[in-house]
Amino acid sequence: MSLSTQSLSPNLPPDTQREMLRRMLTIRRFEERASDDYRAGKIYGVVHCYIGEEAVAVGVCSALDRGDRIISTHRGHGHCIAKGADLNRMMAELYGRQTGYCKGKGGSMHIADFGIGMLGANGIVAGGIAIVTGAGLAAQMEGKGGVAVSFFGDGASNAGPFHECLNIAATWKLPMLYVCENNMYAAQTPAAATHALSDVAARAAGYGIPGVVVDGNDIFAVYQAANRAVDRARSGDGPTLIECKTYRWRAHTERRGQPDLRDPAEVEMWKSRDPIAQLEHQLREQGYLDDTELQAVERDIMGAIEAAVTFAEASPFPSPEQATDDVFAA
Amino acid sequence: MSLSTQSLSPNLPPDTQREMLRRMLTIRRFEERASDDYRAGKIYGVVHCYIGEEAVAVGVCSALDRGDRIISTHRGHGHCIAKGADLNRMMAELYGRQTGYCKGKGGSMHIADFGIGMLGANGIVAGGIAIVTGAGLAAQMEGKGGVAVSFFGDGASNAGPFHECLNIAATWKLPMLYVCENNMYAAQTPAAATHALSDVAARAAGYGIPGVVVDGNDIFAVYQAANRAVDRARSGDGPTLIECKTYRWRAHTERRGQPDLRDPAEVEMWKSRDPIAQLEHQLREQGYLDDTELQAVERDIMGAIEAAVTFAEASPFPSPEQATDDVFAA
Amino acid sequence: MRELTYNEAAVEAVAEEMRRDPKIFYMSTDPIGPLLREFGAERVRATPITEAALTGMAIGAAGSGFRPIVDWRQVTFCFVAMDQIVNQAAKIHYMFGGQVSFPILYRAAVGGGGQVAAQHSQSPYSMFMNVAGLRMFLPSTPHDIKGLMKTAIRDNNPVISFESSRLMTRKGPVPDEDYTIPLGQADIKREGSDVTVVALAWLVHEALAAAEELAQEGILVEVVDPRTLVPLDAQTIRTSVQKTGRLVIADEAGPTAGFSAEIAAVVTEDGATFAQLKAPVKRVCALQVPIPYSPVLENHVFPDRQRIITGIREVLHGRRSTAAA
Amino acid sequence: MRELTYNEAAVEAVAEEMRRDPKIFYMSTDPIGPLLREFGAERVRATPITEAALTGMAIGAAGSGFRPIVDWRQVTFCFVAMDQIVNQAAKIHYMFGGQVSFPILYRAAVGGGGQVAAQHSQSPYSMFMNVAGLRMFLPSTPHDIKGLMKTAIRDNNPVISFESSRLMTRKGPVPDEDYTIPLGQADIKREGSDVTVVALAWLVHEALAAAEELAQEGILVEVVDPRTLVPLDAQTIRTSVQKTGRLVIADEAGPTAGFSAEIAAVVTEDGATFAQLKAPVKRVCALQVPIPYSPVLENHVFPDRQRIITGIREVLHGRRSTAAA
Ligand SMILES: Cc1ncc(C[n+]2csc(CCOP(=O)(O)OP(=O)(O)O)c2C)c(N)n1
Ligand SMILES: Cc1ncc(C[n+]2csc(CCOP(=O)(O)OP(=O)(O)O)c2C)c(N)n1
Ligand SMILES: [Mg+2]
Ligand SMILES: [Mg+2]
Repeated sequence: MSLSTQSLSPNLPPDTQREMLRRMLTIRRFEERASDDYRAGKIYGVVHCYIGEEAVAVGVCSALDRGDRIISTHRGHGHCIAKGADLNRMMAELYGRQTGYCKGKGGSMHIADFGIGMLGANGIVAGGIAIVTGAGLAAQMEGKGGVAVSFFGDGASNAGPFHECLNIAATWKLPMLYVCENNMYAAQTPAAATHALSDVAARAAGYGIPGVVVDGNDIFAVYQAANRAVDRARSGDGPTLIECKTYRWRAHTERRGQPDLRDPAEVEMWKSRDPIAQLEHQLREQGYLDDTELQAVERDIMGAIEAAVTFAEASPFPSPEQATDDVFAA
Repeated sequence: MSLSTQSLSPNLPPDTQREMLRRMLTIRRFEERASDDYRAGKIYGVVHCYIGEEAVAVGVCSALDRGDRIISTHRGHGHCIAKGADLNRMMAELYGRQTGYCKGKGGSMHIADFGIGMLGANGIVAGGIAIVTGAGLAAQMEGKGGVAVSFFGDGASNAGPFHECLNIAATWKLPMLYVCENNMYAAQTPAAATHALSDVAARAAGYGIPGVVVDGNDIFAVYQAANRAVDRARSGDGPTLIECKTYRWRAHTERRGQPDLRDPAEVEMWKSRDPIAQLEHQLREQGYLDDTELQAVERDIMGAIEAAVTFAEASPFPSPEQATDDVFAA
Repeated sequence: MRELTYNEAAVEAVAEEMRRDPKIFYMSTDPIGPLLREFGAERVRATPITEAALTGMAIGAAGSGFRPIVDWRQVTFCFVAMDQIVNQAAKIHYMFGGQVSFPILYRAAVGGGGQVAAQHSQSPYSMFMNVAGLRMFLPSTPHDIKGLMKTAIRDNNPVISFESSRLMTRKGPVPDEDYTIPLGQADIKREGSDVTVVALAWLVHEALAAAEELAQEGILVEVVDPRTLVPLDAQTIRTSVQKTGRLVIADEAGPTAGFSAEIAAVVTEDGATFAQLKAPVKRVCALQVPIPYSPVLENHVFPDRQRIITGIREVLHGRRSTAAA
Repeated sequence: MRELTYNEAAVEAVAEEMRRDPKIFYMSTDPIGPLLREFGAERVRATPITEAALTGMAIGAAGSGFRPIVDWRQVTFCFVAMDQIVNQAAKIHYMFGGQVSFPILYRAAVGGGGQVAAQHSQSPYSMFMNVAGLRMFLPSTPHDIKGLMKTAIRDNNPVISFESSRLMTRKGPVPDEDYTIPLGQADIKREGSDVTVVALAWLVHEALAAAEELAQEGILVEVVDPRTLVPLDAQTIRTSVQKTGRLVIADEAGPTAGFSAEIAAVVTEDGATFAQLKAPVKRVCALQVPIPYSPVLENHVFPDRQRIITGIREVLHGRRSTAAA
C-alpha cells in the first residue's frame, strides 16, 4: 500500500483543469437544487447527496475515456455528472417524468446511462461491485483497452462482493479500478466501529494488487492515482484499489428528521477542506481562473440546472399503464 | 504474515502425542470404512473424505478445550472425530439410522454434536463461517474464555462470508481461529486458477490480524500455531488466520465416476508426506511408540470402527413419519 | 387504552423482552436509539453492512445459548443473507436431528408506497413461506405486532417479523399489561356474511375501509387478518369462506406463487369449503412488476380499497375474473 | 430419432448456441468437460466459488454486449447470489427504464431423490416465480430442455433454466435439426377427459405412469406439462380443466406458496374454469419439510405415482381433501 500525498496540479491543460472545476460545481449545484426540490415535494422517495465528495467522482472520471464504464452507489448523482450524464434527463428522472433516464421508474437511486458507460446507481450497498466487474471482464474480452470502475463506500468495503470481486479481478487481471469513497460513515455508523483497520486500501495486499490511499478532497491526487491505475489496467496488469478519504457534508439522506449523529466540529473541519474551494484556489494561484471566469462558470451551471428543472417540469408524468412496460426486453 | 516451518514435537506429554496419532488414525480408518460402505450401498448420498488432511483437524483440536466450539465443512468426519465425536453415532448417521447424530436426517454432510462443541458439517461452501463466528461472539459475551474455530477450504476463502467475518472478528476482537485447509483444489479447480496469491494467509493483513502459513501435514506445526492463536484469542486479542497447506488423497467425493483431474505424480508426492506416517516416525524416534503399541492402537481403532458399524447396522431406520419431526423446536 | 404507533409497539416488545431475558441481544447496521440507550452497545450492536454474516452469526449465537435478534431493516437487504436464511437458519434444526434449538428473531420492513423504487419496495414474504423451517408473521396493528413479536422472541425457532413500512407511524391501542399473541392465530377484524376478504398488513385497513363503504349498500364483508403467515390459520379462513361462500384476497405483493395463491389453494383444496364456494376466488394484488419510482406509476401498481371493492363486486356477481390485478 | 440424455441435450443446446454466437460465454465453479474442450478456457471459465460475484458479473457483461451463461450447478448454491438475482438481474432492465437489455442464462439443478439431505435437495423455483422480472422454465424431457434452452439463450432477458436432477441421465428422442421451443407454451403430454394432472419435471413421468395405470380402469387422465414457469401458459391449463372438471397438481416441491398454489389460483380465479370445476383441486407435493437424508425418510417426503393416483381418485370421488401431501 502506498500513500499519495497532496499534489500540485499535474501536467494538465488549463482547460481540463477548469473543466474539472465545472463538473464538481455542477454536481454541487445540481444537488443543492435537488435537495431543495425534494423538500418542496417535487422529488420523491429518497435522495442521497454527494456534496463534499465531488473530487472523487470527477477526479476518477477525468482519467477515463467515454467508452470506459463505471458503476455507482445509492449516492449516484456525482458519478453520473462526472461521467457526462445529461442534466435534463437526470432532473426529469428525479421528478418522476417520462423523459427521465429511467422513464420515471428509477428515481435518484437508479439513474443510469449505458450510452456513456454509466451502469447505474444502485440501492443495495455493494450491489454494483460484481456488475461492474462483469463490465471489466467484458472490456477485457473486447480487447479494446477499455477499463471499468467500481465506486463504493467504506460501508460497502466490508461486504462479501467486495472481496469476491477483488480476488477475481486480481486473478484474471481485469482492467478494473475499485474506488472506495471513504467518507468515514455508513449512515450513522462510524467506519471506526466497523473496520478493523482505518485504511480499506490495506486489503489490496491480500490479492497482490496495489492499494492506494489518497486525499479524496484533492482532485489532482485522485486524478493522478486514477490515471496510474488506468494505465496499469489498460496495460493488462490488472486492478487497483484506490481509497479516497473524504467526507459528506449533509446528512445520510435528505429525508426530514433524518438523524445526523456526527460531531458538528468534524463536519465544519471537513467543510474547511472543501474540494471545490481547494481547486478554485489552485486554479487562481496558477492564473487559470479569475472572478469573471468563475462567475461565468457559475452562471452557466445555474442556467443548465434551471433548464433541467424547466425540462423536467415541462415533461409529462408517465401514464399509469406504463408501469407494466419494460419488465422484459423484447 | 509469518511462516511456521516444520517443527519438532513440542513440550507435549507422550500420552498426548500418542493420542494425536490415535485420533488421526481413527479418522483415516473411519473414512476408509465409510468409503467402502458407501460403495457397497450401505451409505447414501455423498461422502467427502478427509484422508491426507488429518493433521489439521487433530492439530487444531488438540489445542482446544471441550467447551470450545468448532464448525466444519462438507468434508466433516475429520473435525468430528478430532473434537471427540462418538463413532457409533457418526456411523449410524452415515447409515441413515435413528440412532445417528441427526436421527438419519443429516448424513455425512451434516453431522453435528453441539454437546461437544461441534457445530456441524455444512454442505454450503463457506456456509459455516458466519455461524461459528456467532459462536465466537457468544463465547466473548459469556466471558469464560471460550474460543471458536472455523475450518474451511481454500475454495471457501474466496467467498464473501470469509471476508465479512474476518473483518467483524478482527473489529470486535472475537476469540476466533480461522483455519484454512488449503488442499490446493476446490473440487476439480486448482487454487492457482482462482486465487490471486498462493497464500490465503496474506489476506489477514487487510484486517490487522496475524496470518500464519503452516505445513498442514506436520501436526506439531499445526498444533503450535493453533496454540498460539488460542492463547491470543483467550487473552482477548482477537482472531488469527491460520492457513494449513495440505492435500486430499482421494477424489473430491466418493461418488463413482467422479473425475479426478489432478496429476497422479502430485498425489503420490503428497502421499509420501503422509501426516500420520510422519507423526508415527517422530514418535518412534523419540521412543514414544513401538510396533507393539502401534498394533494395539490399530486394533483398538479397528475394534471401535467395527463396533460402530455393528451399532449402525443393528440400529433401526427412522420410521417414515419421523420425516415430519424436528422441523421446529418445541 | 394508551395508543402507540406500530413501530413503537414493536420496539416496546423488544425492550420488554430484553429486560426480561439477558440472553437476548440485537444486531443491526443502524441501531435503534432507545434500545441502544437503554441496553448499551454490547447488547445493541452496530454492525458492518454484512447482513449475511449477521444472519449466520445469529444462528451460531443461538446454538450457543443466546437469543439474538437481527434487524435486517428493509427486507431487501436480507437477500444478501439468503443462503444463511434458506440453507442454514431454516434447515439447521431439522438436519441436525433437533439436537439443539435456534431461537432467533429476524426483523424486516416490507411494502411500498414510499416512492423508493424497485429495490426498496418489496413484499417478498411469500418466498420465505415457500421455505420449510421458517415461521413468520406480518401484523396490521400496533396491538398485534407487539403481541406477536413477544411470542416470536420467546419462540425457540428462527422467526421472521415482517413489518409493514406503510404502517410504521400508524397508531392504535396497546394494553399496558404484558400480553402475547400466539403464532398461527388469524384475527377476524370485521364480521360479515356476504364475502370474505383475507388481507394482510396495510390492506387490512384498506379492506376495512372497503367494508365500511359497502356496508352502506348492505353488503356485509368479513375481513380476516391471518397475521401469521407460517403457521397459517387455514381453519379460520376456511370457516369464514364456508359462511360467506366468496373470497377476495388482498395483498400488497404480486400474485404469482404468492401468499394470495396459497390462500386460494387452501380454500379450494378443502372439500367442505369448496362445496360452499359460490364464485371464483379473486386476488387483489400488486401488479406482477418491479415497483416503479414515479408516484403515478407506483399508485397504479398497488391495490387499494377501490380495487378491493371492485374485487368484491366481482365475486358477488360471480363474474368471470380477468387478470390477477 | 436419435436419443440423448436430458443432460446431453442441455449441453448440446449450449454448444450449438456458443458456436452460433461468439458473444456467449460460460462461467461455472466446475466447467463442463466437453464445453471446455471445444471452446477453451476463455469462453468456458472455471471460477472461484463465488456465485454472488458470478451472477452479478453476468449482468455487467450482458449490459456490455455479451451473452453470459452462469451455471450455478445445484440451485442451492444460488442462494448466496440471491441479492444479485432478486435485486439486480430481475429489476435492472425495469428500473433503468428499459434502456439496455440483459441477455443471461442461469442454470440450476433442482430436486431430490439423491439422499443428499436438506441443503442439496431443493426445489425452490416457486420463490423465483414470485419475483417479477425473471423468466424461468423446468423441462421434463431431453427434447424440451434443448428447445427451451436455445430459446432462453437467444432471449434478451435473464432466464433461469431449472433442471431436474432426477432426469439428468434419462434418455429421450432429440431431433437432429435445429429447433427451439417458445417460452410460455405448455405441452399436453397425454390427453384425457376425466381429470387434469398438471405436473412438473420428474413428476410428469410419474403422472404418465399413473395415467397408464388408471387407463386400465377406464380413467382417462390428461397430463399437462407447463414446461415454462414464467411466463405460465395459464390458458392451456384452464382449457384442460374446463374439459375435465378436475385438477391434480403434482410437484416435487413443498406446497406452501408454491407453483402448485399458483396453479390452483390460476384455475379457481378464472370464471369459465371455476364454473366447470367439479371437485376441490388437489395438490400432490412434497411434504413441507426440509428434505431428510435417510432413504426411508426421503421417500416418505416426496410424491410419486402412487400418491398421484391417490390424488386422482380423491378428486374423482369429489372427496374432501386433507393435507397437502
Ligand atoms: C445490503 C444493504 N444493507 C443496508 C442498506 C442500507 N444503507 C443504505 S446506504 C447505507 C450506508 C452505506 O455506507 P457507505 O457504503 O459508506 O456509503 P455512503 O453512504 O457513506 O456513501 C446503508 C446501511 C443497503 N442499502 N444495502
Ligand atoms: C456455495 C457453494 N458453491 C458450490 C458448492 C459445490 N462444492 C462443494 S465442495 C466444493 C469445493 C470446495 O473446495 P474447498 O473449499 O477448497 O474445500 P475442499 O473440498 O477442498 O475441502 C464445491 C465447489 C457448494 N457446496 N457451495
Ligand atoms: Mg461511507
Ligand atoms: Mg480445497
